[in-house]
Amino acid sequence: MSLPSSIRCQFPALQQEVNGRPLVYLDSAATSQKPQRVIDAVSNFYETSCANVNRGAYELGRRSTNLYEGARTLLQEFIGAEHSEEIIFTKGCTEAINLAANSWSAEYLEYEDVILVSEMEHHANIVPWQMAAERHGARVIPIPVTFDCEIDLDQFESLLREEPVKMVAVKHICNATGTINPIEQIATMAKEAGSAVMIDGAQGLAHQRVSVKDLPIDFYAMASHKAYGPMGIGALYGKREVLRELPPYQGGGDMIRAVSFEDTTYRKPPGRFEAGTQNPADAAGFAEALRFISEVGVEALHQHETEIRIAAEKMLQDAGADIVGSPKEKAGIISFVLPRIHPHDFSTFSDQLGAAIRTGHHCCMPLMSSLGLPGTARVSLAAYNSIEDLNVLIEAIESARRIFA
Amino acid sequence: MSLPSSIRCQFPALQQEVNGRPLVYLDSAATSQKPQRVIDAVSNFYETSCANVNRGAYELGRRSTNLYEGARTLLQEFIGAEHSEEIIFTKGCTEAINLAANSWSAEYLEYEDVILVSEMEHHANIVPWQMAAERHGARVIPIPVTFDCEIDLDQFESLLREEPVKMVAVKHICNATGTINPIEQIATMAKEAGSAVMIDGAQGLAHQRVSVKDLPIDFYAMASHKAYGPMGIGALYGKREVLRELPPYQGGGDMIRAVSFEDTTYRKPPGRFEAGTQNPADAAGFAEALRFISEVGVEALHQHETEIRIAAEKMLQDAGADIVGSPKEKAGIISFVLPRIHPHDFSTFSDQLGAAIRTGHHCCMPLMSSLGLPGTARVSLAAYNSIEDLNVLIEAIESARRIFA
Amino acid sequence: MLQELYQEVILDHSKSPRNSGVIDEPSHQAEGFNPFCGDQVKVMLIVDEGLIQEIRFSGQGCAISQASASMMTQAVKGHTVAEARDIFKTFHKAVTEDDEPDIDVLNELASLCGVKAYPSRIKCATLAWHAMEEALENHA
Amino acid sequence: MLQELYQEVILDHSKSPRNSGVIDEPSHQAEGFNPFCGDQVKVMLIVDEGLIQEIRFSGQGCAISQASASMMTQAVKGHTVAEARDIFKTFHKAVTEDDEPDIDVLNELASLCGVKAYPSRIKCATLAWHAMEEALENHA
Ligand SMILES: Cc1ncc(COP(=O)(O)O)c(C=O)c1O
Ligand SMILES: Cc1ncc(COP(=O)(O)O)c(C=O)c1O
Repeated sequence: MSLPSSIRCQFPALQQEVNGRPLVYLDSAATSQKPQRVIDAVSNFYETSCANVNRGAYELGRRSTNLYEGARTLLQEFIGAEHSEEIIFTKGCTEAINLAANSWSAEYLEYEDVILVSEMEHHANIVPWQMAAERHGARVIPIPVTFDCEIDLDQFESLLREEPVKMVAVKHICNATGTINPIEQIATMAKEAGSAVMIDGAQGLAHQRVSVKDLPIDFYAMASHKAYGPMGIGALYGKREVLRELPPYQGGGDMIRAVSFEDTTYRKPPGRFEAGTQNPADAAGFAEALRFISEVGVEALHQHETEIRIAAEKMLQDAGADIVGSPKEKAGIISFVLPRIHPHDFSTFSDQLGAAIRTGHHCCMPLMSSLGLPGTARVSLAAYNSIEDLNVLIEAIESARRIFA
Repeated sequence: MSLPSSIRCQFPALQQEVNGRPLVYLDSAATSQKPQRVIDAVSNFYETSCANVNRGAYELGRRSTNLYEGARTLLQEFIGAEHSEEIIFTKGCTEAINLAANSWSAEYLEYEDVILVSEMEHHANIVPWQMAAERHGARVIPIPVTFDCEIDLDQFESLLREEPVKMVAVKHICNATGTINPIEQIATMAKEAGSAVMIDGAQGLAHQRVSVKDLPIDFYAMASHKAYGPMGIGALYGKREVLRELPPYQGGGDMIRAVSFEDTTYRKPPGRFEAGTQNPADAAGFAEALRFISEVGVEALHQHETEIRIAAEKMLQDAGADIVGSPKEKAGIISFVLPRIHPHDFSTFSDQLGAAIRTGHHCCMPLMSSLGLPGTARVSLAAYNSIEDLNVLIEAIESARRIFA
Repeated sequence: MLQELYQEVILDHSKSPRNSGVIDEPSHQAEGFNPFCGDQVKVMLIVDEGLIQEIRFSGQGCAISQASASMMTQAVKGHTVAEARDIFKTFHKAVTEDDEPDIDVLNELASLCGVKAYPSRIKCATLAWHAMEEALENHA
Repeated sequence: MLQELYQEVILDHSKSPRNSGVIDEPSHQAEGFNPFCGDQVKVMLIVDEGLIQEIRFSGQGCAISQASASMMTQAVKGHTVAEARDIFKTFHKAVTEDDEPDIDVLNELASLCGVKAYPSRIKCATLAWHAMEEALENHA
């Protein structure tokens, strides 16, 4: 592998046994494990700097504000944003998309407008748009996905031509199939048709380098916990000119300029969109996770995951599994089905051997029904995996086959 | 004091010096410090049980689900709710109020309806109602506050008589003045007038026992970080019959029953209101904080804080400070002003001596303008404080007076 | 040890489910969803004078949920609605509590008790039952 | 050491602020808010042919923000808009960067450099200046 196996030692959760077998964690697309340094960054915040941010009249408040704003600047640089005020912290990727769907729609979405959402989207990038469409009388139309599990660009093009499209919402990397979507091309096509663009970057952050300032997109949504960071924090990137025009999302402390019963006014972005007590504890952990990723290198991570993925796909196929989808560009995610063995049954076999995989619809019900599948078993890879991890899965397939064949 | 001084040893952040002086933390109403056991509960989650909840096809997933649902049950018992499904986890108290204001208003709020909000509310319990009122064409009317900083119950009664009031939003304990509001009486009056009731319990949780099943309220909103728990999590309590009727707030994974482009259906509460990846890490910490509070005892905490508060008020008055408000029932919070010394200037003096106090409007701008004050200095107490902590403040007053007198 | 979970009788029912299919004009019906794995089952009944005359199910799911649905239809068909509810109670206890299962009532259904050792699979075993219960509360 | 932050001249300006009050018909005005402490200041100007003829401020704030507003009005009155902006630039550098302040331009304003050691107070020192800058961009 291209990454040293010592990386695994940095992850305390991976040093344990489960059901009498060493834990093999193959569900990083759900949430990644956290290196010790990230866990320590969070504890360390509570042990030394615990105070609310932006109220820096005392030393602890200044420390927490510096950690919080430092995390914002780090994330800005990490994703190549031009201004730190383009980074809004949220509690996760889902909230980031809801925020955008809500505030953007309030400003721009009108009766009968069209929102194009790819058929492979995660529910987090479908349901908020359905809700916004319902509020404003607009329509959500799916962009079909090919049998290879790629977005059908021809059909996308004709949808763009025919409809007055106001928003195109597409994921960067598909959590169910590993497809890396050509977001630059999709965004360029959308912009030419006059549409805004939301990229769901939940699976992108730790796996593909982005430079959002060079992409013709309006929003990029992210989650810390899928990128070696703590739970409870995520972020929305929004282009400065776009954010400036949008009304707030949640109301409360920290997002206001002045409150009165006659007239309440709001701060400029990003403050306007960050109501309530901020979360500097998890921001500090998120920042540490970004440092971890930068030190290992996003490209090295992708190469490491790709090497394992390619070997794993072969092993799985040799063991009789059908791999779902064959996109040209693919991240370290493999969905597969086993003839005559329901994924849910299979997961009990792998669990018995200490392997954590995900089975089901992966929050992509429309994709599953378009593929005609009740669900799949999914392996998703990260820095700490090695090809040996896959041996356990093959063992589980054999043991399940003994019962179901 | 009624609490042993050894409690302080459990808080690692308090074992440090700031500006060459031992840290004296007097800003617990902003965020409380966390005992080691809470910090460890969060780390421990990441080190042993890190996985998404509700996807329990493998061991780590079962552990995280048990921790998460265990925290829900614990909070249910802690606040005396009848059903665990009445507890919705949010990222904080502000989000809890926004969720309620949004979903409740979508179902019930109509043109020209009235929402009564006390003049002493935190911005988090004003702005979401203003936003909801704007969406639905309703009106937000303030309930006046007396010079003692109590809600004016006579005026409240006449407001209830005259207006078609649909919602009464009031805080349990005032973060600016320490006032403990008679929430049972207020809620009973509101219910008699046919109104729903939101209690902002941000300052209540760790300081006053509640039994929500015995209160005629619809919602009670809470924050973990103000109750010895981690940041990034809070909760909304909603009565079962009420929650069942409400539409979802955010859309995404975990809150759906089934998603399709034709028809998306939602889960029952609480799932319906918890979109996206849950936060079991901070839920585990929140649960540990509730255990800490239960072991010390809410009554013992209140007594401890009250003893210090009464002694502190005398010391401050002797040093020339004017205490803001004199409500009959008061928590361990003191707002004061110093003649000829602006609170913001004063905070620099106390910071120099290692004391962390809050100055400003405490996110209660309408209250400050009704009191005719630009802001106050505020001391807020918790388990780890002692009357000795106040000596530093008196020292700061003397040193500020030498310059400003 | 997974042999205990996947006993022969369970595999048999899941491979050749009894009473699978649809009823054109059911008197009662409901759908069960497991939002976490996507399993879904529809239960249709014809109830006449309190008696379950006919019961069928359709849908997708793992071996446990299919076998449980199949055995359920056999267990309740010809029984009264009240009896069917009682059987569910006994079954529910058997797959969630530690007491000895009541074999006399459960018969083949007792083979599903193995899920107790796999908490995340209990929902699979009870999915169709919850749908039946809901169906009996609603009407068609 | 707080004597250095609160120098005599600052206390003097904060106790008896110069040019405090309102201008009835300003040509330019803007409000500055510090949402975190609630400090607020309104700056009104009469600008004629690029020259700041009159400037006043009103509002509430700590000693630092009041003194800074007061000194600001003295520093820019009678200057051109372009000069006023330059003075702000020099002042801003002086209270945020480590270089020696330009005493020739700043005069009394140099007394505010002490805030550098108290980062949370820098916003107090620049509040009125930002309001003036905004006023000069808008019109009345
Ligand atoms: C593609 C994709 N989008 C959005 C989400 C939602 O992210 P979060 O759960 O952090 O809100 C996920 C993960 O659950 C995902 O894989
Ligand atoms: C009375 C009151 N309500 C609401 C809030 C908001 O809580 P949070 O910051 O956790 O969202 C606070 C604290 O900031 C508060 O003191």
